[in-house]
Amino acid sequence: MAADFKTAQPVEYYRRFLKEDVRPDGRELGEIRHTTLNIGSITTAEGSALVKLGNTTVICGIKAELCNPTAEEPKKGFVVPNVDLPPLCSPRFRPGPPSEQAQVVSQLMADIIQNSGVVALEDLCIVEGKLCWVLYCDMLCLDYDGNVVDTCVISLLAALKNVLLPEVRVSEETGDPVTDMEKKLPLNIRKCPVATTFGVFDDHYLFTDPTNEEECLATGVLTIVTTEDNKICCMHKPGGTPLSESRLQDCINRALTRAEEVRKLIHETINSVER
Amino acid sequence: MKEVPMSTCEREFILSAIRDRKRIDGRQTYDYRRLKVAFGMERGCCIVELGDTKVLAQVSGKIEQPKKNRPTEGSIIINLELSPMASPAFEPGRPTESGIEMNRILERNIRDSRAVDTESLCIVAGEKVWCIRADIHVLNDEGNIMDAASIAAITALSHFRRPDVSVMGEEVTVHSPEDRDPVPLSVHHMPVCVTFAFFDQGEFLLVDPTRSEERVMNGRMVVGMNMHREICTLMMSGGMLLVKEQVLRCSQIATVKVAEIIELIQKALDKDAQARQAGEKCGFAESVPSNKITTNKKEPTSVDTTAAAQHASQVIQEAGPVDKPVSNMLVQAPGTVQIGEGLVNTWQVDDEDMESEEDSTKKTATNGREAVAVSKPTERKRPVKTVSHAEDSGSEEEEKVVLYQGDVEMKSTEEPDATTLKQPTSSNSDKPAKKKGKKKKAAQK
Amino acid sequence: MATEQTLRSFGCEQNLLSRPDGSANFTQGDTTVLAAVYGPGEVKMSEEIIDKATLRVIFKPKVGLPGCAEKFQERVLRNTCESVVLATLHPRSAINIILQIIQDSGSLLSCCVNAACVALMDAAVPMKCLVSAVTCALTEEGQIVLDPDSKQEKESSAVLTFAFDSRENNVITCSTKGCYTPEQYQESLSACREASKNISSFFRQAVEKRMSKELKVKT
Amino acid sequence: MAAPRVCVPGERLVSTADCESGRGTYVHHGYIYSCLAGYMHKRNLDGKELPIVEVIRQKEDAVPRIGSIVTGKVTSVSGRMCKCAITCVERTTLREPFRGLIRKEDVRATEKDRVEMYKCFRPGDIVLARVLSLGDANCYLLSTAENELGVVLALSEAGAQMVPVSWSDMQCPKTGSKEFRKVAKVQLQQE
Amino acid sequence: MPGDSRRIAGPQDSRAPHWFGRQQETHQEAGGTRQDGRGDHDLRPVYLHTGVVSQATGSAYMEMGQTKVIAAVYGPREISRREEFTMKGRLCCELKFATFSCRQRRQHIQDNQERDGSLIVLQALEPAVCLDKFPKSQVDVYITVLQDDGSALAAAITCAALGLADAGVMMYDVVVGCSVRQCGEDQWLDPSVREEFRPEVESAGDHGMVTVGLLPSLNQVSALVLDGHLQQQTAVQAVKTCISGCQGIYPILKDCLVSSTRRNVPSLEQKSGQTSTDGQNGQT
Repeated sequence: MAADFKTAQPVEYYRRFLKEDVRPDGRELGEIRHTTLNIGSITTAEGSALVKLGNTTVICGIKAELCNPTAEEPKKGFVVPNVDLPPLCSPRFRPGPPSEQAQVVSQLMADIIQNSGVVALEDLCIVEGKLCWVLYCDMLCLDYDGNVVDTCVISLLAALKNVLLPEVRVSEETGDPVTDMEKKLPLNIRKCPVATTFGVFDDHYLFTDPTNEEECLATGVLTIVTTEDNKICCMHKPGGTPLSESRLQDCINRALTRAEEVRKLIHETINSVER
Repeated sequence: MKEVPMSTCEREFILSAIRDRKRIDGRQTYDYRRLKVAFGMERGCCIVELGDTKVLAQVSGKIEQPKKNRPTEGSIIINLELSPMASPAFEPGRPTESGIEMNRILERNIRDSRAVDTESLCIVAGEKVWCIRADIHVLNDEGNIMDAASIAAITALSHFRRPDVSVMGEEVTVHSPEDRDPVPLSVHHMPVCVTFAFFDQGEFLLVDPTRSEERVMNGRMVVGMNMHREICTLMMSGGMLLVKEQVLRCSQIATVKVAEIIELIQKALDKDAQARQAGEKCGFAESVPSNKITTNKKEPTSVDTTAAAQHASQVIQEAGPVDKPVSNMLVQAPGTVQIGEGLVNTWQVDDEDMESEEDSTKKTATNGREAVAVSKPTERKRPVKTVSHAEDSGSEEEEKVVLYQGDVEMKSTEEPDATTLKQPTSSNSDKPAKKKGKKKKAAQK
Repeated sequence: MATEQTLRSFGCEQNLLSRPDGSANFTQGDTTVLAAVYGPGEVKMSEEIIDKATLRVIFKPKVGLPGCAEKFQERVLRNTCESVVLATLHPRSAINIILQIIQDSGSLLSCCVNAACVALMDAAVPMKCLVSAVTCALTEEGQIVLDPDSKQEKESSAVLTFAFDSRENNVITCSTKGCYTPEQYQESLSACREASKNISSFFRQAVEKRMSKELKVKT
Repeated sequence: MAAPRVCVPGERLVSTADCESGRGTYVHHGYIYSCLAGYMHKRNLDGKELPIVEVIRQKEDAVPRIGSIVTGKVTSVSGRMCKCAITCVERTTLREPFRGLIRKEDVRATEKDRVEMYKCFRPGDIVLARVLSLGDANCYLLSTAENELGVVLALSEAGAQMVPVSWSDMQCPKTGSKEFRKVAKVQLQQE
Repeated sequence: MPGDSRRIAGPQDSRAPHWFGRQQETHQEAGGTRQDGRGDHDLRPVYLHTGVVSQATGSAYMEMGQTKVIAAVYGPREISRREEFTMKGRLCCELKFATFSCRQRRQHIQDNQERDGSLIVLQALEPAVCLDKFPKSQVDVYITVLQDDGSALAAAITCAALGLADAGVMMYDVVVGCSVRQCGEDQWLDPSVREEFRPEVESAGDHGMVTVGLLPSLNQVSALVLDGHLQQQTAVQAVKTCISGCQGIYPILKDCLVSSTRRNVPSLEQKSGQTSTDGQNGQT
């Protein structure tokens, strides 16, 4: 009958738990699900990372290709992030063109990359006005159990740190680029943005890292992205419950802490490969 | 959302009125509604009002590669947007039949009649040319979008100025407006559409039909014409038969109307030019009338932000310092690391400021805390923790096997081990179930 | 550091389109946004929600076709409106809000929110409270510039937009570009809150002016 | 008890000579095969000389079958019928709802002609119903024409959960106002 | 992608770096031992796991060497598109290659390989599923190839079947897929991507790829694809090899299923109680 109660009155169901300061999955309000990171497992990609945040799973593969820069910005390369939420990852997505959700998250990723300056587009330029790199960062969600934004950001950052680009020279005689697939160079990662998402329930309870159910029931969500120099590079609160500045400040502090932790995780992971 | 269907009696009324040479808005058969052309702040931006019908046009240009077959010609794109703003019947996304048709007419009328010289848009043959794009948004549909759109399009095109470009050998430099004055497009002639609505199998005709007239008409004819009485487009739709006299009559009327309209456009353009010469402020923001009851204006106001700084610091003070992470790394395999739950603490801080904030939540907040106080014997939390740890070892298992590179032997050894890993999840899930059983009873009480 | 900040002149015109149920034209300096509201009206079967109205925001750029960026804005604006509109009063119906950019000279998002709010009022859609938005820019020196124009935005290191509810002046929506410290965030937040009060008072004036005739009729 | 046998789809279990095929199994060339990955389970049904062999698993695919009891949430009510989203079949909760439909004549067993839909269901109510037939392409036909079937959970205008006071109406604990429903007689057999 | 306003667009055209690299296409040359040192008829190490997608009814993950495939099963759910009443259920398959799954970046939009891949998987699975058990509803199988290191199609078939079994969709039997690459005299079981490589100008003689879907315990072939040109007896030989390969994979799949079933052990009493009630309902 428990299941029935849940399906019949999900909101009431959650209220009961939150009154007790605990969530149906046994977490406390401020508790974040286990974060597992795995890098470099897709050998066909220049860089790859798989992140598991509780059940939510996102795999990010980065393919690097060569192209000509635009006339307006001859010194800049491209970073093209796309988040794919296929029907595989949740019953709420149907086959066909990207859902609104996918488009929104993709755009958020693009903004985060731009605002944080995680990669300087100038670094991707090889020959001014002639040749530059384009990094296709495709984040593929394999299991959609909420808080896909945080998961995507971690996977993106880890994958970028994992990228190795072949050395490119431009041959004098032909002027065509020649790549040396043997010599691989890492990418210069300037900033480490990490996102933390909060949910508001019943216009009162604030909790971190919402699951899919929680996202559906939440009366508002808030995503804060911070960099290692304790700066905020994206504060995204699309509508929902109005929040006072003190609560926002509290969220910011938690976000900073979380970001610290995740950066450690990524660092740790990269070392574990090298050693 | 759907259009409200038209009642039969209204339809009959309009028709009968037309039969005895009357129009419901009191116009004569060949009268146009009041035509107004206003220009925006940017170049190539204008709003055309034809009675209540309202259309916004914006011309923009960017440098692109020319088409292979026309290496020395720039391109002109005309895009008519039947915005959902104009009518509930218009859906966003893919254009409708009529939308495409009208877009075609516009293209024929302006692009195919070579109203704008495309050769002059060439910068470097075969490499760089200007691509001029005219976006026309219908803002309010009260009938005869066609004419309004065509007027807006040509007006915007002749109002537009593109940045000047100079070519030094390989180098192509695009000059900023401060650097060099932008240059206008070379507009050869100004074709404008005039729409005729026909009733009773073409027996009666009207110029510039309103929406209600459009809904009862059984056919329309669009005549695109310029000053020199050259017909640029002629489009008949509605599947009615016309006697050729009618067609001739229409073209005659068109010549007169076109002359009027173009004169008006010219006036407007000149007026705007003078205004810009005199350096007056222009743009729609200025053209908002302040005398109307529906409008309201406020002059620049100053805001005192002295308090901001200290208030901010005060807030941050209250929030207290950022606590350091208590993370426990679990290196599972080269390339796979995992951390457990990060911030383990409840939301005391909030409860504090909840109280300070509003009394309504105060009660819940406080007794929420009491609840915490009583219902937080550590052993209640413990199982959750242990469980979740067990579980993460599980998920870790999964992880490692899922994506640890190659080396399948170890995976297979993992396999039987992996059987343990689902147990915790199940126990985890039925834990709340028990809880809720209790709750359920509570509910029944 | 200057403590006096100026908001550009702003104005609005209500009910300027004949077709929509409500429409408004909001200008901040030269930035102009035209908003139209249809509904509550018939809703598509696929979008029907059984216990409240389906809110839809369509964000139309002036040039080119809408892409991901527009979808993103639409989501932000929709959620913002959802949190003030009393959608539960019109179950199984659709409320469409269309926003057309007429002129972008900075502080576009806040102008969109304000335009939408006025248009909703004009369409007599029931609302919990009003929502008023303010944009501010942070210069390289950390100076706050309220209601920046496009030039100031370009030169700034960060641009923050806040939308506040008119009851407790809490933050409904927050959208930012660029990097900044928490201190700067809080500072701009309280500065924008100050400014937002002017806007909501402006809303009130507009309504009072609009209703003035009707009042006379009543009394 | 001994650890029951685990079997996978296509696994041959027993011959039809010593068992009858039950759920999760099929017969092929005189043998009973499993068509699920699960536990083999033999049951002696009284009045049958042969035991029934079934394959049982935790996750089962639940589709409404004729006669099965389903839980649904009312989505819309019209004069002639009431549409609802089926959320549970028997005890298994569905991941995605099926569409169901209760016609006016299937609401209750007695005085069918006097039924007024609006006095029986409101959108948002949770109802127990029995599947009459698979219905047409998009809806299952449901019936509440039993005492145990009908509205089990409803919210009042005030938003409070109402308590049943008779077979035909429920009362709001907050305001005390009564509302008409086709109330189900809830049997208290919860484990 | 031009014209795709629903994704963040990159530059008009771009080329993969290896395209400029000195062409050292290291593909398996005829004769000679295989790169990973297997015998011609050896399988690569296989790893299978179920229940990887929490949101799905059932799911499975498979690795064959470096080839990584994930499959999720949803349903039985309502038939999405309105159609006439059917007493039989419907099975839908969608095979997708991740954009980063191959050496050459793939596009987001479904291409032909994916389209007929989906069709083949569907044909392989359909005979195995008891469609009559879920009237007028459909089961969706979504398969994504995360990395293609050869015989991805075969892996997709196996993985999908495992997913179906994990979802508890009634099946007459599981399905196992396996491929063989015939290159001249050599016949490679479970080829890697290098071995799948075919030069533009093919030398005379046999050249081709055979993929088989097998219902192992009923020992029936449900799908058979052959591209290239093989002589009749070679073809038959190749199919035989495939079948033996399938039989080689089957026990692993079985073990995986058994262990996953053990993992979520149902409390039998309660279960049987329920089933009995169900049974009665069935009769009424």
